[in-house]
Amino acid sequence: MRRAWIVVWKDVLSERRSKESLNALVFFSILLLFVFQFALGPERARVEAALPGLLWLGFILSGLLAFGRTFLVERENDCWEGLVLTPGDKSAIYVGKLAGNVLLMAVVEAVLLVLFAVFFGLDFTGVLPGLSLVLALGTLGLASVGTLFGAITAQMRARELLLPVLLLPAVVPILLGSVSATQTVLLGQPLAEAAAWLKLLAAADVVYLVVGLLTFEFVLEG
Amino acid sequence: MAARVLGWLAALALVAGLVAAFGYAPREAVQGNVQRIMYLHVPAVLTAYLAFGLVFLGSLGYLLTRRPGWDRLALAAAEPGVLFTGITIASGSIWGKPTWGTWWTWDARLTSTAVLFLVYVGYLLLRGMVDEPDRRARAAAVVGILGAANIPIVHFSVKWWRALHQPATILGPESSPIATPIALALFTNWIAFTLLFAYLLAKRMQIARLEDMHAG
Amino acid sequence: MRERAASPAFDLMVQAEHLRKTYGPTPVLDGVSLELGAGQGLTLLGPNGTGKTTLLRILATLLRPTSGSLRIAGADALKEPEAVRGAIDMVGHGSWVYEDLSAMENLRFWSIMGGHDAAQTRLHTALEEVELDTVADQRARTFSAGMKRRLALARVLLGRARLLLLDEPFTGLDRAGRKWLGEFLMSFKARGGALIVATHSFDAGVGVADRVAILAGGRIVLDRPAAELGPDDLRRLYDELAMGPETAS
Amino acid sequence: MPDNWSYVFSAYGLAAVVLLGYWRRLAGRAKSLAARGARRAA
Repeated sequence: MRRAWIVVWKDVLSERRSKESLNALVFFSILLLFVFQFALGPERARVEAALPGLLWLGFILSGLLAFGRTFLVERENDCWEGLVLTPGDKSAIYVGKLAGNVLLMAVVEAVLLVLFAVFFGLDFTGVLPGLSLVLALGTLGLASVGTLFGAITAQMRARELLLPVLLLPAVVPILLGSVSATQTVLLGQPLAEAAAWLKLLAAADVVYLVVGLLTFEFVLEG
Repeated sequence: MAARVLGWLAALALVAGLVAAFGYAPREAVQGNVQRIMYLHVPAVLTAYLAFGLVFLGSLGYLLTRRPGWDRLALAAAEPGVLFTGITIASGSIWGKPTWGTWWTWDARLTSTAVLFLVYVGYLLLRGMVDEPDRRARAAAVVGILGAANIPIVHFSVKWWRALHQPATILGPESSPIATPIALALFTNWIAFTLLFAYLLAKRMQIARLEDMHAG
Repeated sequence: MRERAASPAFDLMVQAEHLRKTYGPTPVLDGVSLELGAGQGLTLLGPNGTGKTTLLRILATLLRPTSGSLRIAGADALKEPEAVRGAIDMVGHGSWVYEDLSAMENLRFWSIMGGHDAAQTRLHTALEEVELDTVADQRARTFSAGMKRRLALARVLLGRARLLLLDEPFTGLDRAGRKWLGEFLMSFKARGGALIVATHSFDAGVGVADRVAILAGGRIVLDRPAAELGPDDLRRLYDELAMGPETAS
Repeated sequence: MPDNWSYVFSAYGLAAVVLLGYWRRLAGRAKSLAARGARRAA
């Protein structure tokens, strides 16, 4: 637990100083907003109808960038070796990296929501509690698989290509569940309407998390 | 040697399967002869699931023992598994054209099979990108395990997602109570496909073992 | 684990037998056997590309040999690498330094990862020892390669490693730096640590060694006590054994 | 309902082509490996 914490501390500190990922991700989100706008045209109704899908498309695309970078910092100065030689349970490193990714995604998601609210004149305040729950469940699932696959592809040639190819089909359930649940929430329906989806998301999160925890040591070995 | 025997058995069973599908099974009343695609479609998808189950087993075995044989099992099962999912999707699509009037609908079974197809194509792509055997085996095993654990999740998510938009599928055996001859023909073809898969698996593992030996 | 280490049976820190590593059909290591006791230093000489780094990485449990056996600190390093990792430290080509953390923060991170005491005073003492205390709060990005290597050695000080593996530790250091590193390694040995230094420049590497081994063509072609070898003998043997077949092939 | 034999045959044909293609590739690889093994033994 202490190890997981120090990994988060290290990554957050590095990120706060370099701001490499965060700056790029926020800028990327703004770009996405423009792309969505141009692709859908100016009609507000169309944006609103497609909103749950657009939001998650934005999250997943930014997530792909974030997950792909997670372990790149460990390649500098061979820090990766140090992590492998760390005695004890390697899943602490996975937990730390996962927490870092969830944090990063949370910031990006908040930025995207604000941008959507401002540029498309939407008001999320009323649905915020429900929306946060859906976002939390969906993000945890995405990041669980993303962190694991990011570690696998970090050591490979063509990693920019391989990560989406592996990740996107694997997280189809998360995408389906999150978009459907987000839709329910945004329509102002009670959260119970989406209970089945929330349960599916939670189950998927647990499965992905357990697989990640158990297999990470084999991935780390490089 | 065992592979050769399996090969002949598979060939025989496939002939029997074709006879059962085209000679023995009757013309279906509602759909007509186009329903005979079912004898290809359903055994293919069942075999694909069997294959991915074996990928899971091989992956798990490799991570636990680090014996290359387990990795060869995973590889040898994944390749035909992808082929069989491909056949499932193609035959489903061809079946769909005269039935629904369109090549592709986002039918639950077709969609989840397509997702699996993509997952395991990614698995094979990953394998192609790592040269070092142990590293390749470990990376592939992790993806293979997650892929298998994901199968039920994909299945349910796609099913519920479709349920929001349209009623259940007409493809597949659960659509209507099946008459005995149809069930028998399905069974014969299922046996035949399983034998064919076993043959391909044995052959592919044999090749992989030879390749490993040559690589040192 | 650590209690057992005190017993004399575990004085043998490294026991490697017939280590082979092949990439495809070509062997990088072709049957390397090696023994090293606690408190002993071994310098591993060999031209670049003869498998020194590969051997070190195998000894560090970062790489699995294709065949052979390896015991480190009495435990089977191939079957249970986790058991020996606490006893090993390594300063390889990379220094394991995070560029955006300060010297102090880097030490803190690795101490906690290694399960050691990360008290501020302890970290500071280690930095003093490697003469980095004046830049303790500066970001590692501003450090020279030599400073990063010293930071890595401070990390070694904080750990409880009983086997230290160094890959070309003398490159990029000036005369004073080499002298300082030599003293550092001697004191590590004096505390009972075992040491393996891989290098291609034997002027620098031999000083700390009790034994000198030459690796060529994936095999150890010479393994002798350093005291038996004068500098001229060594140079002659090295040219003969290591450079000869390399230039011929 | 029309019989649509062409669809049936194209589905089975496609499957046959795919499986046969894979089988032939495997056979080819096995052959070249056997040849390499024989050369090495010689």
